Amino acid sequence: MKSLIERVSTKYNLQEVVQQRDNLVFAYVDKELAIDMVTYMRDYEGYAHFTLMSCVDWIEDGKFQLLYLLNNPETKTEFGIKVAIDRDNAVMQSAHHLWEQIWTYQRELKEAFGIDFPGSPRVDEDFVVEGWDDMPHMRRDFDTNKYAEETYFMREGRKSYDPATYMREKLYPKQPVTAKKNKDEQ
Amino acid sequence: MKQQTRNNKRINIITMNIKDILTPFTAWSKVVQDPVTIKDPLTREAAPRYRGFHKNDIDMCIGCGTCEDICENQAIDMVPVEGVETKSGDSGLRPRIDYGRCCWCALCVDICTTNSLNLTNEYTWVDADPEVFIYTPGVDKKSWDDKEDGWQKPVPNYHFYGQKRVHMGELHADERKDSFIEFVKGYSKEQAEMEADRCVSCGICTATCPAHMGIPEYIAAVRNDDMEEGMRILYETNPLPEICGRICTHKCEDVCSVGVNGDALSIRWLKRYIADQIPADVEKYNEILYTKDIKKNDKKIAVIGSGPAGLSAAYYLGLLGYSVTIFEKLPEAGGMMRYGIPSYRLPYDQIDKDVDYILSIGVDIKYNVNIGTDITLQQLNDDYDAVYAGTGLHLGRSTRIPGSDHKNVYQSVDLLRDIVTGAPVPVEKKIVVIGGGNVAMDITRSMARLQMEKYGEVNVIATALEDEEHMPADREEIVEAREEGCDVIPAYGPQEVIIKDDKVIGLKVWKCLSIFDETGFNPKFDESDERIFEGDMVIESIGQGMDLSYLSEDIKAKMEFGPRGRILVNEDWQAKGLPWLFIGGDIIEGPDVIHGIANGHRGAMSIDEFLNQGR
Amino acid sequence: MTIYAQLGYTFLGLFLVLNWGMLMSATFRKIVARVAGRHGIPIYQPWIDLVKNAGVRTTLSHGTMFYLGPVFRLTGAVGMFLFMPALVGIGNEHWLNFSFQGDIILILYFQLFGMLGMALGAGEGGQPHSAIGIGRGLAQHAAVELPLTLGILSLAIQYQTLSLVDIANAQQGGILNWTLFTNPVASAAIMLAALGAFGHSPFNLVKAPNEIPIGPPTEYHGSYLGILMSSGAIIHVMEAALFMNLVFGGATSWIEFIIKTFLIYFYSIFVGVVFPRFRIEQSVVWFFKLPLVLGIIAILIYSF
Amino acid sequence: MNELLKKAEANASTKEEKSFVRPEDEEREVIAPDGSIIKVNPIYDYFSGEKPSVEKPNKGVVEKFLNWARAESIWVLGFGTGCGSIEIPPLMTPRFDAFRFGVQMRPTPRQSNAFIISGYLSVKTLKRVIRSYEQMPSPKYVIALGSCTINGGMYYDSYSTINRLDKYMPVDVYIAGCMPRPEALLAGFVKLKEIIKSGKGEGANLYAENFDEYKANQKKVIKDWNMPDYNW
Amino acid sequence: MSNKFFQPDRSKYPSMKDDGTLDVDLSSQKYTKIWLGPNHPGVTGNMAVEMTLGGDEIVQAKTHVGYLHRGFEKLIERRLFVQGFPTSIRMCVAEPDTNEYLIARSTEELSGLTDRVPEMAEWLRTLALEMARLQGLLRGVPGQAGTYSLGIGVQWGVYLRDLILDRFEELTGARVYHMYIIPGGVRGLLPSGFKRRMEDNLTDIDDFIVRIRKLIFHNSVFKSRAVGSAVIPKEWIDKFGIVGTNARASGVKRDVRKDNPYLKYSELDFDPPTATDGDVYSRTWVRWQELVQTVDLIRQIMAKMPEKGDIRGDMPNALHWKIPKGETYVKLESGRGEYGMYYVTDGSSKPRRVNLRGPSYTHAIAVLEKMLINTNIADVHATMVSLQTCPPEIER
Repeated sequence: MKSLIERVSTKYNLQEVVQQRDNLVFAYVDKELAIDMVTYMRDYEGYAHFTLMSCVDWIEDGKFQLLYLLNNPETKTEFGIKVAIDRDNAVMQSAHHLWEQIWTYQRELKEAFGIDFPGSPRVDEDFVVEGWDDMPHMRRDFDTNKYAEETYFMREGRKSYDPATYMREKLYPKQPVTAKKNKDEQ
Repeated sequence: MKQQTRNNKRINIITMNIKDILTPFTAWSKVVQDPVTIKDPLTREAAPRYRGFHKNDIDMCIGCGTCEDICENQAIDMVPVEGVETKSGDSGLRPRIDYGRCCWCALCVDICTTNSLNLTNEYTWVDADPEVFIYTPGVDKKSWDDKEDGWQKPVPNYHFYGQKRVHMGELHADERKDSFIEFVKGYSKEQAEMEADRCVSCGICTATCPAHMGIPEYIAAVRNDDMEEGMRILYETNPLPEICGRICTHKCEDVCSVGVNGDALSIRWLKRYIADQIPADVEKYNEILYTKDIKKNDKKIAVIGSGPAGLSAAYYLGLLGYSVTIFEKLPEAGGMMRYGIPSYRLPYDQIDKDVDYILSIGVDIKYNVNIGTDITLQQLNDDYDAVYAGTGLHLGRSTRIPGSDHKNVYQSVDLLRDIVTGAPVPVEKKIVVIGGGNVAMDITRSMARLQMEKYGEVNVIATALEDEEHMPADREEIVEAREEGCDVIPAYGPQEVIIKDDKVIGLKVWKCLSIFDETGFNPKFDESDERIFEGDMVIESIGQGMDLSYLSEDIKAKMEFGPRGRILVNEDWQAKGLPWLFIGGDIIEGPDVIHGIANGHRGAMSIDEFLNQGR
Repeated sequence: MTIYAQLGYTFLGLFLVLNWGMLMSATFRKIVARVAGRHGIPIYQPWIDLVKNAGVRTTLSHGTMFYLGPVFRLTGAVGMFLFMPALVGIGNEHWLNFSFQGDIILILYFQLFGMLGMALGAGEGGQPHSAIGIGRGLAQHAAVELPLTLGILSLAIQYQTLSLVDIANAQQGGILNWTLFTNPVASAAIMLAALGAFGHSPFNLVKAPNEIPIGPPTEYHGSYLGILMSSGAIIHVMEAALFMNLVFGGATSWIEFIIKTFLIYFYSIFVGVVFPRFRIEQSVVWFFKLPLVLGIIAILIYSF
Repeated sequence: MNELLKKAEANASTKEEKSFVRPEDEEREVIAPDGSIIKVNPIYDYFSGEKPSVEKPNKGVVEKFLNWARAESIWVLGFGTGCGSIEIPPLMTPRFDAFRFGVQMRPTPRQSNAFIISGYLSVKTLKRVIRSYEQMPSPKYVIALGSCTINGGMYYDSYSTINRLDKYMPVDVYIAGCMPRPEALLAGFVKLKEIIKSGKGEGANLYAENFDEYKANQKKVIKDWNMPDYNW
Repeated sequence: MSNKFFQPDRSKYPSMKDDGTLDVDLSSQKYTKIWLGPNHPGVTGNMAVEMTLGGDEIVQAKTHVGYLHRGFEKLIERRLFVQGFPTSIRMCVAEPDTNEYLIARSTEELSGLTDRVPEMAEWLRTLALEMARLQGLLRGVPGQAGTYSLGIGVQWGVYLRDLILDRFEELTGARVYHMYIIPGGVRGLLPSGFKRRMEDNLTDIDDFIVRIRKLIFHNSVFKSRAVGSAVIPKEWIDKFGIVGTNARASGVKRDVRKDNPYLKYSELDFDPPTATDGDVYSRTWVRWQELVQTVDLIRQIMAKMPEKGDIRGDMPNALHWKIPKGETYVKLESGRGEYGMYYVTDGSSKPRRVNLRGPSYTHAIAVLEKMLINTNIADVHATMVSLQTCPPEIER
């Protein structure tokens, strides 16, 4: 594993290489080199089994983190190739030609995160939701609770009391708060 | 069977043979077997551990709402129910469960602090009306309320929060019993975070705390390692965190919901931890607490006494912009905290740390001023807009048993004060202490230390009317006293100080059977069980009285007094009859630092209200 | 016997056959349930289902033929009964219904008639699943018909008649007179074809709920379905009666009728429970193999 | 609505062909429970092709007898809408053997009279469920399984699942549990039988009577009303 | 059974273009389109296959999922680490415990508390996972014959599965959604008498195993349907990312339990069965062997596991558990194949991203769509079941 990391690191200028377990490595690669590296890993390093393509929304950094998780059936190791792509202009080169199932992942990511993969088959078709007109539902800034409350009907007649607040109202309604007041003023 | 798997022999499937036509018919052999169907599935009992419908023992439940917090489906509401009163240690709320949300994961049962919430193994509830599926277990009667079987908290060693309190480092008894150095070491960061992690953030304690401190909030600050925020939360209700963090009577810990089935959270130590993390630097304090420049108003307040009540009142009045002057009889601030509590429990520099900050926000203090003699109360009334009196209980109370007027019979408050001021303290070889309260333990352990210094051995007997369980002193005080070599003998009532040749030689005690009856305080003794505790001096520590000498007669005449000389105040802590005089602290609530602080805070607010009435 | 008396007997017979058919199907569902290890439906369930279906309020139609489909099916069933001798032998003349010379051809025609009617009706329903089912059903029927007809032809040559009554009567007088023993090859062809005619597994792709829900009756509901159910019950008994008359010596009393039809029907269940179903082209091929060959041999034996 | 329909609509509105539409099929506005106004276009929106009509029950003994038969012959549509459907196989197999209770599965909605909503319904499934429900002949009954149908259950905050089933179709029986055991389901059938026998199982007529309200609710959540060319 | 006579020349059938569209002109009236599902008794779970038919044969198939979409991954992002596991178990109802294990293990690994999970809990987790596999196989193996309408085996199998569910109920407190494997350990010890009752059930299952072999694998009609049907060639395995029994039936021995042993699998004696043909029959046969093996494994586990022990290690307070930033991918071998979870934390008390990788994701879409082309519609259901598609794990 170590020699592999060294070999690939220099070749593809990997950043933030994290060896999570003996058989699992995650590393960032530049967006331009990603598909190249995935191909290289498949063809020359024996990472022939494509396990997973996923995405994490790092909304604070304005980035989507794409993950290509490859598996080497011989050495029984996994290599997670991560790519940071811009959140505002989320386009990524399609990899559907490498494995037969990747277009499904790309179709899902298009729907769930709004990342476009030009050229990927059926990428614009609905995948799991139908007639979705809100922002892509897996983005962090999509508030599912709010959406559900606005869209669906909740059963009425529920009200909860916070024990501490309730006891305050019941037992010592005149509790003074000075420091808070002071803090607010400043 | 196994062999077949191992060999992985592939049966020949291509040739279609007669066997392949005939073997399937073996299935027909089943036709002669009895059906395996459950005869009456509608009454079938589920497994003993099955997670069925909820039941709740509402008497055991304290309404902490932890179940609501852990529920990932927001299925649980805490609602008030009839017949359950809101009181200290019980929010009066009970969980109401929405079966339109519940997923029967039983996390609520697993985290339930009192083990009152359980699941039965009843599972059938069918109704045409969807509205009925919201119910309060234990209150709304259900057919499964009496079922025994069902999901209970798993055993062994399955907890959602730590059951064991993080051990507080202390000096060993041998190390500490000969010195007045603080023996409780305080938590380290890891320990504090671990202890804070046990909190379930229910907030039951807040109501019980006399000062209503935001306990879950500051514990959360410990968890998040945000000491400055923690400090701000502390100072919202308590301007003496260092002191309280050490000697608070922590009534909160008695009602801690974590403590119902485990060790209560060490709320006090966590408070101390927060305060300890901020260095003794008033600048820093002012910065953290945003008290650098407080807008002053033109009103002046006098505060009598710099005990917890007085300091607290002064601080909060100061925050509101009043010019506050504290008048202190003794040479240093702190009152009973400094002069009544031995420094192995509360070091003086910690008192100074809190006091210095309070003074730094613009509170003035005048030492060695004795109201009544140096300046009269009436004068204060004339010079100031209002007066706050937190004068405390500085007089010892006597048992008035035969021989108690002997010169070798002392009052604990006097001795404790002498120890602090450096006045000579008589230390005999054998000492008997009467009393089972915290002060009694303080004097017991202080005397033990002095004995250790003087004689190299400890020989103190502390005796109390109450039996072991009911002794008013904190449990750990008694334990620590014993560790240090003191003899704590509960359930004996003093009858006579035995005097021989004008010297005290011991204390005669009878076994105490009961203390209270329907008429009130009226102890019953077993005279046959008589013991004599040998001692060269006897210290009485059965309670303190107030010194009201600063009240002149005409002022006293205007005020109202209750039974046993208690000053009566209204709900705003105004003395009845004297609207400008606000009274708080031990003289109202009895000896307790946190009550004093709460009184001071509320007194300050009342003064603010009183003075702003016209506006 | 007057025509009215005959009509009376025929209707009584029809009533008996209908109820027997429903009871039989319930019994078999219970037997199959027992193989599975359970109790199965209550024995009276088919009647309740029938009443329930009659009580369904919504009636949707997709056109005249949609109405007529179940009617055709029922006509087919009743037609089979009308020309099928229920009981044969001396003293049972009044249970011969309207059978006459050459009734086998008529019965085979009615068998197909019901199916065709169903096909037309279901086709009108516009359900592609129905259409697929019809295609499969007719294909399989054609495949079944061939060995069956050859077998019957062999019997016709053997007994020199196309009258079912005559064939059945010729088998009276001992078990060894049954065609089963006198003409085993033709019997084998007929009985193998019978598997297909009953439409149980492995030849039930027509109504396979797993592959297409659920073939021709997909769109039928309520009273239509009730009619289909009752005609199904009659048809099952009649098919069994046909094979009984052809191969197993007919019946001389209702008890015998019941026992024999039951056993013949049971035979198809017995196979069906333990075998999965063929794909349609597999089942066609299957009928074109062994049963067809047997049918041809049976013809050849009696032709020369 | 797909592009073609939109185009067709646009064309239709330019010409005066709209007058050919039957009055009850004309586009109209209905008021949703939350006060908002929703446009309903029956031709595109009502899956069953037309508005269902109330079908009055018979009177007296006849209806009682029919109700008894309906209660003893519950044909359930084999549409596993959610996780609860995993408990249907045990129900129909040796252990619980619901056949004893007159319960049978039917593969097509046309032949079923009971619909088991086995838990949560995603909006995508809801659309199919409504269509199936509308295809079922009256009288029809709905059994709702588990928390999800009552008030959203585990998925109360999911953007994809509805919370209250009774807003979208009439429900006869609710069974508490997540998921309910087969025994509870059998108890549900027993309860349903009681309801049917007492003549209260008139969900189909309820649906027809309050059709506009139900449609408005359905329309609120189902954005894409274009139905693929399903045929079942 | 050779049907060469009925095998038409398929070279002129339309094929899929690169962009996924079909070279089929539907308006030419030569093709019909029918849907299999979602309301369909033959569909596994609730999904749909849109089929374009040329006669009785499929020229194009499209899998439609999302009918069971609940947005789990979004929901778990809103839940505390402990709250996640009741939600996660509902991701796939066929073998629910696998989800729990993944989420528990990911949480433990990222918070660095893996060592605190007690030995006993590890054994119990292994037992729960194997029981889950067993109950899945008891449905799955006869279920394959059930797709060809051989219902008897299914009835037996579901009954026996119910017995295993009874054991689950005893052990975990629930029939299907066990919510047993919690981050930090498990939620209960074996009740007394459990092993004996389990052994009784296993004996019944032994009998069932023999019966089902006679009923299915020595059944001429089953063979004629299953042999040579829906073949996965060996070269597809990597190309499509096929795992589990589907890969093993094609002769590629991949089993996470052996390749990357987790829990107690390294202490158990087993060898994943394989076959070579990759058709429906081989897959069913491999699964049958796995059934035998699982029964054996459960016996081994019960013999080797300690009698007593802690069930859960000391974990941070469930209400305030925070996990530092990190990511991991944890996998296990479910009955359907490699089942993994990509888990990202960001230092807060809730996970940042949870992505479940179910084998059906590949099997039910890419593989199924490819495989269905040129099959008879009668075989669609069997193909689907033989790939063990489980729609909830596709759409989550």
